[in-house]
Amino acid sequence: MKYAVIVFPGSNCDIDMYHAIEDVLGETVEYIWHETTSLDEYDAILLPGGFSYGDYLRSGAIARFAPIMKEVEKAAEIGKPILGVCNGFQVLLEAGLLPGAMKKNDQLQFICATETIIVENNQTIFTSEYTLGEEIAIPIAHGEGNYYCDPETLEQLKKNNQIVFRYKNNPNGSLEDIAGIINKQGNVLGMMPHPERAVSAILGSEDGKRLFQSILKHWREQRV
Amino acid sequence: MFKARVYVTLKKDVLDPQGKAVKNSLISLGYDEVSDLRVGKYIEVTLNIENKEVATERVEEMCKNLLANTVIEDYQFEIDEVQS
Amino acid sequence: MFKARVYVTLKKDVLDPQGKAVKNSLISLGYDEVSDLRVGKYIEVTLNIENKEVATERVEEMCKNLLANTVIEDYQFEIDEVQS
Amino acid sequence: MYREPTAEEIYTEKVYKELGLSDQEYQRVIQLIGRKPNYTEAGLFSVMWSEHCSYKTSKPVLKRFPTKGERVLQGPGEGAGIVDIGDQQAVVFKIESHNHPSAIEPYQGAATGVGGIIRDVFSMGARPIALLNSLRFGPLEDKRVKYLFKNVVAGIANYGNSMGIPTVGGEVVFEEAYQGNPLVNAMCVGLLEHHQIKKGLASGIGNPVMYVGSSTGRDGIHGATFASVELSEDSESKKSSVQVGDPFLEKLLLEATLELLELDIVEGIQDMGAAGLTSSSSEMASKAGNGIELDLSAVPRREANMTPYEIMLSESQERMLVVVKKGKEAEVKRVFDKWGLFSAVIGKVTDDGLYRIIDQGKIVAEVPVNALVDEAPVYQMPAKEPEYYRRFQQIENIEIPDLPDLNQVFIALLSSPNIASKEWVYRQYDHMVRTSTAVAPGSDAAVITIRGTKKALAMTTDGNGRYIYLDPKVGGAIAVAEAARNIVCSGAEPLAITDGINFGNPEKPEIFWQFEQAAAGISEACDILNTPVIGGNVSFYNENNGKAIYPTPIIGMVGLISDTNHITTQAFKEEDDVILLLGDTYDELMGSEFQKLVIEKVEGKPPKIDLEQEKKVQQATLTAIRNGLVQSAHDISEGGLAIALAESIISGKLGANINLTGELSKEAFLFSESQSRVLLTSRSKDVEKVKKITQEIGVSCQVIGKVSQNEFIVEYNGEITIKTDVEQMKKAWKEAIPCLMESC
Ligand SMILES: Nc1ncnc2c1ncn2[C@@H]1O[C@H](COP(=O)(O)OP(=O)(O)O)[C@@H](O)[C@H]1O
Ligand SMILES: [Mg+2]
Repeated sequence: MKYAVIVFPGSNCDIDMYHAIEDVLGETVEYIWHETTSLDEYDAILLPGGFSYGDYLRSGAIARFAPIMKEVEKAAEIGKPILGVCNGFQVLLEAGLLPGAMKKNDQLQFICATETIIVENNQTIFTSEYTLGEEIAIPIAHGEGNYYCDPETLEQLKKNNQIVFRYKNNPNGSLEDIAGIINKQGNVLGMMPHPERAVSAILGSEDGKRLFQSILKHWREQRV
Repeated sequence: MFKARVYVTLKKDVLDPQGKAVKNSLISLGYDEVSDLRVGKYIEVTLNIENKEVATERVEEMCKNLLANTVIEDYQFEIDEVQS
Repeated sequence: MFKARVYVTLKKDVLDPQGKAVKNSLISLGYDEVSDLRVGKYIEVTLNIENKEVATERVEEMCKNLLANTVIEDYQFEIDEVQS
Repeated sequence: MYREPTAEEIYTEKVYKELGLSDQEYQRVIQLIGRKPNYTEAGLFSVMWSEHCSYKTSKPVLKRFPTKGERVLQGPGEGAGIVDIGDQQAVVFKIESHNHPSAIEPYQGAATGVGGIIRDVFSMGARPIALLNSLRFGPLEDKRVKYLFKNVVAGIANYGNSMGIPTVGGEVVFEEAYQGNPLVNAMCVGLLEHHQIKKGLASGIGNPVMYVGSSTGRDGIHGATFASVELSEDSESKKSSVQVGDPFLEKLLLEATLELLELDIVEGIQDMGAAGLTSSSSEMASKAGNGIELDLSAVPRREANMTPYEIMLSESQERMLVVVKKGKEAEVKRVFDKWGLFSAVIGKVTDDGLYRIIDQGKIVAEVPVNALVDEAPVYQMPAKEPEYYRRFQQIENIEIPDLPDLNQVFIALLSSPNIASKEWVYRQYDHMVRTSTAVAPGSDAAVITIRGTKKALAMTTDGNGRYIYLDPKVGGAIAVAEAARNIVCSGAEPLAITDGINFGNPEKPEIFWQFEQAAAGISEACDILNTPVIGGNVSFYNENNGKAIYPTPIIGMVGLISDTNHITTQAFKEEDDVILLLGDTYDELMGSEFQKLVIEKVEGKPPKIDLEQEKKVQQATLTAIRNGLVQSAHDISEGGLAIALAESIISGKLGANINLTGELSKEAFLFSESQSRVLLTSRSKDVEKVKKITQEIGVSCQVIGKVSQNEFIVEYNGEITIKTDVEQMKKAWKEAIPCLMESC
């Protein structure tokens, strides 16, 4: 399976994402510069964390206009797995590939800590290796992770089982403790916690591994 | 040349964490009279355009596309001619 | 009740990285006409005060003490009576 | 429009004084260049001869530091020092202060301090892998202090977080002495392969000099001079000195620079830090023994009508100067274009030894390079033992008031801001990005693994201004010893240090004495502990309205862990593990947190230090760790044994039962800050083995108790002196700083 890690100017978890794929899955992974104009070769697209374009104005606001985003949209449409983590999630929101928006954390501070995340939906291509309601330890590191959407959207999210992860102890004021959501089609996941930072015991947690393994498993099953 | 003064604010029904924090610190500094406070963005854009209507249209577009995220924010602007 | 609209901007000679990034982004989106762009803060304060002069004085103080960082920022405001 | 004074006016109206040059220095300039300098030239000399750039008062003392060692690949004198760590890899690190800018504008001051030290590290060719910082403020109850603290931390956080470099450690101290003059020191650690090492050399006659990065504005003009005077009421009016950082741009500059260095076309590179274009270009020329010619018309700028003086002295951030092989200019441009950054040929290397500035076709400055860089005056300042020191040396002990409830004292100590958890701070730092952080903030030293190897690096900053104030020589030695102890407790072998020297006005003999003494203490400790000084920074004039800060040299140390299996933290690991105390405890409460809390005074003598003994304790600790006999290790420092135990308990989410008899008073037993002590825990089966190691090395080792579930009980000479529930301890320790900040 071939993974693309999108690199925007200011991305900084691109390396971590790359190594997570390489170390956990041993699959092919490549960095893709934001000016690239095709993603046809890749089976899954990963939007890493960081501060794309300095996160100036709003996180992800400028990055969503990068040339590569047209390709990401295309890939989303044809059903390729797309994972946006942290800044990647913010870009997906700004691009309208996922509903809602991010506000500054309630405390108005950047927060870096390992949080307990509850798996709310294990029927997705990203979470099949978890059990429903499982509590996993995944780090967060963001200043604008306070998820917001209007009441109708929230209704929809719930109805379609699109809320994939929630915080056990809401660290940032997110609406309904939301930590990660998926699109209706089920192939675009955005999450603030960093699974790529939880892939080995020496880093303090291995709970992020299974997210990547789920993607690979799905891909293999599809090809049988 | 025109200069647009753009104000971007969170929509009314969206809680404003920054506004709340600033309001609280003002109150703790003794400004009890503050009954409401909202924090938004103020953007000054200078445009190399000669025609006011065109300038207005362009700023409107910029707001929709980039300057405001209309999922949670509202925007307003004023536009005036300036000397280059 | 009065409502003050406060604009806080970086002083002229202070670098505005945010403004620069937004300007570059607008230009690359095809808005070549943007010749300058600065990003500041916009704050709406509602005050439970009946007298305009007092309200003005208080807002002036708030700006100096908290709303603006006068080492690098300038501020301006307008103040109007509103219905409570 | 403003008209620059002429050379004659500079002379008759003593304009040079406003620029920071003394009468003598001005005369010396005339002698060196054979005429009166024009305004631009006077500006060049004033910044290059400022203390910040020339080290004119500190040089004679700094020369005495031990700077050599088998592993040292680059000592002081470059952007950062470099130490070999085997396998053709090396670690690069340096510390730098940004005190005065942070006092004026804490957010930007701290942010640009971080930006500057990162550039120092990647200008050596290294990939920055970690950041640390060492902060000093007045008491946290003060409103202005809260403002400074909050914004300094936010500024550091934002810059490091945006860059994607984890901020993994540091220290924060609150003390009256820093009320008007906070200290903000930032340290950066980088990693490279030997062949990637780059230096700041303008070599190769005729080679182009290129400017890369951000554009030049009027910000921070004369920052280097500003850093070389005392803060006063009047400092607020020097507001134009504030520089604004753009971490996004620096991230691009980092990536572009490392990409450029891969191409092997760069002869030399240096960051434009203090005194911007002037210092980088003249130092690069001086180090290579060449001349340099710059044409300012090509300098990318942000503002119109800038004069040569302004361009040369601007301290706009995120800029670098590169000398490349002739003919390779286009390759440089290609790389920087890709990252959306400026690059421009602004001059060339010459063979005439002159520093020549051209603007609009005219020569606007022309002086010998070495006059500017190497001929700065050096002052041997007078030193005088301060009166307070003599008085303090007479004090033999502190008078302890009757304290019926030591439990209460203990809890109060835990919640005093200097000891309380600093989580409020490091929660705001992304300390995990780059996924190499094996030990995050909250233990003795942070540990960063090195991808693809079994190695890891431990790093820390330490410096107790109180001890150094009481006795600068002893305090200086303790700073190094404590840093090394923190490194060793993490399972690492100390490699080298970088020193951040923060003192008052060195023209005052008492201050200069403090500096000399502290440096002597540092030197001695570095010698004995085999940790050479590979670089550092001097910040003098840390005074507010005539009152100096505590003398505060900060030691930044890096150690090498040969096998990640040896990584050790302070957290207790398992119930029933045996708690061992290495080293001896004396009645040493002077200068302690206990003294400050209970007697509200700082006086007397600091704890003593026997460096040979220190070395043995460290050797014993490291040997035990490397033999796999240690579950947790923690150095005993501020707050003494009771606090060290509490920290291990809280981080391990366990408890402890301590039971001991001894000669000391119970206060001294619990809170003495005696040096050269380490707290270890081992599985009971390993205790004898640890004892054997300590015996062979000649270090005392006492079993003092056991790890338990959720209570902390200390029984001393048959009396229960401390008994608390761990939750209560944790609450006091964790909530103290957030509470002060949110005034709850
Ligand atoms: N300014 C800071 N930035 C990052 N980490 C910090 C800071 N201040 C303290 N810490 C972390 O908190 C922990 C405790 O600090 P400290 O009490 O100074 O440790 P020690 O006495 O062992 O040097 C350490 O891990 C340290 O790195
Ligand atoms: Mg320690």
